[in-house]
Amino acid sequence: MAQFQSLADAVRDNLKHGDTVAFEGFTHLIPHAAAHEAIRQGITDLTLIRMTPDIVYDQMIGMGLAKKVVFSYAGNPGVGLLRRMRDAIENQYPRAIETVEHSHAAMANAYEAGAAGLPVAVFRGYKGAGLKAVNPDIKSVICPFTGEELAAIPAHRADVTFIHAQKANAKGDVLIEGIIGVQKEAALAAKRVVVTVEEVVPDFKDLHPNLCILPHWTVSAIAVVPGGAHPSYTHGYYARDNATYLDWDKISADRELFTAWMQEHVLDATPEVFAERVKGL
Amino acid sequence: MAQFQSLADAVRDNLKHGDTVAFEGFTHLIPHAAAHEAIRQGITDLTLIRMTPDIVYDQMIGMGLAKKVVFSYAGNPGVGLLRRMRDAIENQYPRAIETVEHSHAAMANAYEAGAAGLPVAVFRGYKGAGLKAVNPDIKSVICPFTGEELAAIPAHRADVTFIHAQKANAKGDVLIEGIIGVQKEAALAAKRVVVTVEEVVPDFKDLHPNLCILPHWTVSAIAVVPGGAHPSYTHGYYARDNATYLDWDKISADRELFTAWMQEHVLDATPEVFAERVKGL
Amino acid sequence: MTDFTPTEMMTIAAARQLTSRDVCFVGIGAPSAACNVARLTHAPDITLIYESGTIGTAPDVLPLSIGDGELCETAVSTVAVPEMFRYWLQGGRISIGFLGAAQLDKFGNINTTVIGDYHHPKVRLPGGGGAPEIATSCGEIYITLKQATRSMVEKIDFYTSFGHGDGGDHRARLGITTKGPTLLITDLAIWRPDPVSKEFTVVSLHQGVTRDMVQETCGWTVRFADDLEQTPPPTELELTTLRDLQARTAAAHGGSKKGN
Amino acid sequence: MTDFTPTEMMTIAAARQLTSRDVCFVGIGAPSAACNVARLTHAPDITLIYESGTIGTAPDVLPLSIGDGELCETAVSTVAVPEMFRYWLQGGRISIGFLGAAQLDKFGNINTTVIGDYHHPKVRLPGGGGAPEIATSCGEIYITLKQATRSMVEKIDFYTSFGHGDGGDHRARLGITTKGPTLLITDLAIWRPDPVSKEFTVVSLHQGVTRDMVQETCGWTVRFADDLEQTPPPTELELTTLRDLQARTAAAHGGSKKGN
Repeated sequence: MAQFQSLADAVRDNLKHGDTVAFEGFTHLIPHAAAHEAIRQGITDLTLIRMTPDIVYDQMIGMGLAKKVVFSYAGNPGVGLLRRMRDAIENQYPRAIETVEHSHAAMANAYEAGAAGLPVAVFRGYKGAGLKAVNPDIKSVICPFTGEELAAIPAHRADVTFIHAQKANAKGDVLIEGIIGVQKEAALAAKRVVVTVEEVVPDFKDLHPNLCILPHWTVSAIAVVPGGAHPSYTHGYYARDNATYLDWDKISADRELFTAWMQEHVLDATPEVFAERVKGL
Repeated sequence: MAQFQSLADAVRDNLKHGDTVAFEGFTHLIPHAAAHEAIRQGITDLTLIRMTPDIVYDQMIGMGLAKKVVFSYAGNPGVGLLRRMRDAIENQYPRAIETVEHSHAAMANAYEAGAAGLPVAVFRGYKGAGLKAVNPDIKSVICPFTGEELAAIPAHRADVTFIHAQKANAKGDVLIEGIIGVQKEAALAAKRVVVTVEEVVPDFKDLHPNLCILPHWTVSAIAVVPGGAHPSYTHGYYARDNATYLDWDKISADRELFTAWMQEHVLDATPEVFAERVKGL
Repeated sequence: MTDFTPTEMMTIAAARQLTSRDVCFVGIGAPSAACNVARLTHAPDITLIYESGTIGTAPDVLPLSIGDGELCETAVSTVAVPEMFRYWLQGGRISIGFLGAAQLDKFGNINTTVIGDYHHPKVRLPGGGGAPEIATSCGEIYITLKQATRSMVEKIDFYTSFGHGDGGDHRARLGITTKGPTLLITDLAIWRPDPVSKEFTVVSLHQGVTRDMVQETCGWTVRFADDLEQTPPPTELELTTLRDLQARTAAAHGGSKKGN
Repeated sequence: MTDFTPTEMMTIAAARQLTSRDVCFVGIGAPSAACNVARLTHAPDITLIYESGTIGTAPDVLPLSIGDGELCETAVSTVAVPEMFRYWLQGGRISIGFLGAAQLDKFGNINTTVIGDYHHPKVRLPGGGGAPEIATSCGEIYITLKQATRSMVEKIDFYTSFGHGDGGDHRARLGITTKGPTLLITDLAIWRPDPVSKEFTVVSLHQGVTRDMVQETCGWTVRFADDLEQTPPPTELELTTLRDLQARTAAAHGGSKKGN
């Protein structure tokens, strides 16, 4: 049952040291504010699941929160590499991290299987691909009708999933629209779900019947954080801050610059600053 | 590429004797007009796939078009039995039909797997159920991670799928809304797709981005048939004709009454009568 | 409290078992009536799901089919049917599934498929629809049924959906992790499975019903609980709510239409 | 026709290969530019799909990421990512997939994962993203790449996505039914696989490019077609369309923002 909480309380009640957690959002609706709160609370030894770790996990990894990352594309989309994640993998800085690497198709299927309550995702994938040799989680099943060998990987079942969404209504039903990504699957695949939203509206009466909605009874906590996706974006509210993605390449390239940036913009900040950041976008 | 055609041409060009065909629509949007056209054209030896055969297949079976039916619920929803289908199974009248029986979950998964280009649908199903013993298409795969035995059935891959939808735009993109059922999956799982629509509009510019749409390049033919779902319904256009569903119980109970009804309302009719039938609904 | 029929008692007894916290997979008929009476009386926040994909519906009128338009119009969200069966049912998000039966045995196994041999049936019934997976994926199963020796039988002709099998831990032995049938509500009584044997046992008789009446309309030897209770009769509110719902429904679905 | 850069020639040569009947899975960078130039010139009805779920997009500006807002705003439909990978990519509905490469070998196998050993990499690259399944589920694969001996190598460090493997019928032997890489467009030339060996062969040199220039920037011994052609230089329309697109893009994405 959805509880309306402050972001600090929602994170504190739902994310524990050592948890397996997904902060999802495919380019759109990445829950940056929630990740910053996790960083402020210093919750560590996390297993982080995300298709594209993006800036959000580059920051968490750079701050030493992650012990393991499950992912499929470790780039800064359209810009280049994720330099804090690279530093962790190549130089074990600030700590060594374990990686479990998949393809996008595999990750999407693993969330789908998790939402579907299955232990395994079955799909046509990884044919001739090198990941099969380095990721022991990639196995196969044989189609009993055609004999075709299909890829099989474990379903994602996070302890908690964090997402950002446009709106909740007063009951706590949550609306996601635009590029909806894998958020519904990531949410339904997790034991607990925390949603940051741009705003709360009384009801969803005039919405189209087929929109992507998480009913209130599938959600653990909702925190209102206007701008909470920045520098990602919220369709209908503000645009992607592409300049910040470009800037991140420089900030993340230097350990000291990164540390200073995180101190100023995350550790010494509050969720309220996000509303300011998206003004004019 | 979607071609705009008359219903007669669309059926003639896409449905052949001996085809495997799905007329889908879950209570809502059942393509009755298209089925009537198939009956008028006397296309036989069909393998009919549908979750609930409903009145639409009761009529096709009663007219002797089907050699095989793949289904999961052979009832007149909310009313009772499908009497023409029963007569075919129990008394081989007007001809013997082969049946392949599944559960709803299995049928939905088989369409999904077909749309996904997989040979097999894998799900948790049929545990302790009798259908496993009488349907040789129900097999299993073992999860390579947990050892759990999961049900496996062949994906649906129809030669042609018929659906009814609210609208097409001038390019031939098709909009389905309301109870969307398995139509997207049934369409994407088939080699050819024929869509009857209530109307054609110039474009879909102001529609919500996440609606269920089949892009024009996934559709073979579109025929405009206002009322074409009757006595099923079209959300936003007309309501379900529940009285006709109730009446069907009597009409279908008697072979001669059925034959006379089909002669008058189907064989001697045209697609244009559907618009008349939904007036006032 | 006025007079009431056994079917009304059955529906209302079922409604009482539901709470605002429940997420119900609703079938047509008595379950639909029971769930909506609950919603309109003591369980306003109950979540009703019909397998047409409508989640959180609040129809003003009982649907004739599980896909009537009003279910979608009043739903919190309407999803595709594959999603319904994968994310919502198989995903373990339904707390209570309702099932009816053409034939039921004392362990809650259900037949709605055929009377007689499957390949040469005496009567071909509609079949399972969603039942095979409802029976195993919902947290627990409530069964509603009008008693008759024809339907409550020692041995069913076909296992459309699995209840407790041969009883005891048969579900667990098949790897099924949900509870299965935990409640049978008939027009005469409320039954619950014995904790160990899983055989349905009468725990409460509806008003005016005797043990003999239950036994005479049941095809197996009935077990009665030691502390047999009496089902409280419908309250004025319950009965009015149910009858108003049914009156609205009858008006909406109409009878035979002119023409066509 | 004005002056043009090798990268512009590469983008325009790729654009020319596309038609209004194609359904393209578009990556960021040169593929995105090529696909949109095609759409804005000779292939107005081409269907562009980005893996963020946006189907049939027509952005006015090149997206910085595959999930930029404009892709959704101009799309025919935006679907969930699992659906994108299951129904659209795996479902075999994409005719052409574009891939880039950090390392490429002469059989079209691609590495974008690591330089050096996987477990102890010299350079950890972003990885495959959608590439492993794009490479095997799309009807055919077009590769765009700026030539360099560092990137066009005899042996790649990691098989992020499979091209023709060791050449010949290697794809078929793995049960892959799609064509794989059928075209390589670099800043210097157009390459196609030999019909039998599947080794990439230069079939057309861009204007002003010599065989030596191609060989000097390629890490394997280059094969040239007997009937080597010359790529027609960009037309005024092509070049203007590309440059306008890039100017709009630069203006939209801006540079470093004040504050924050």
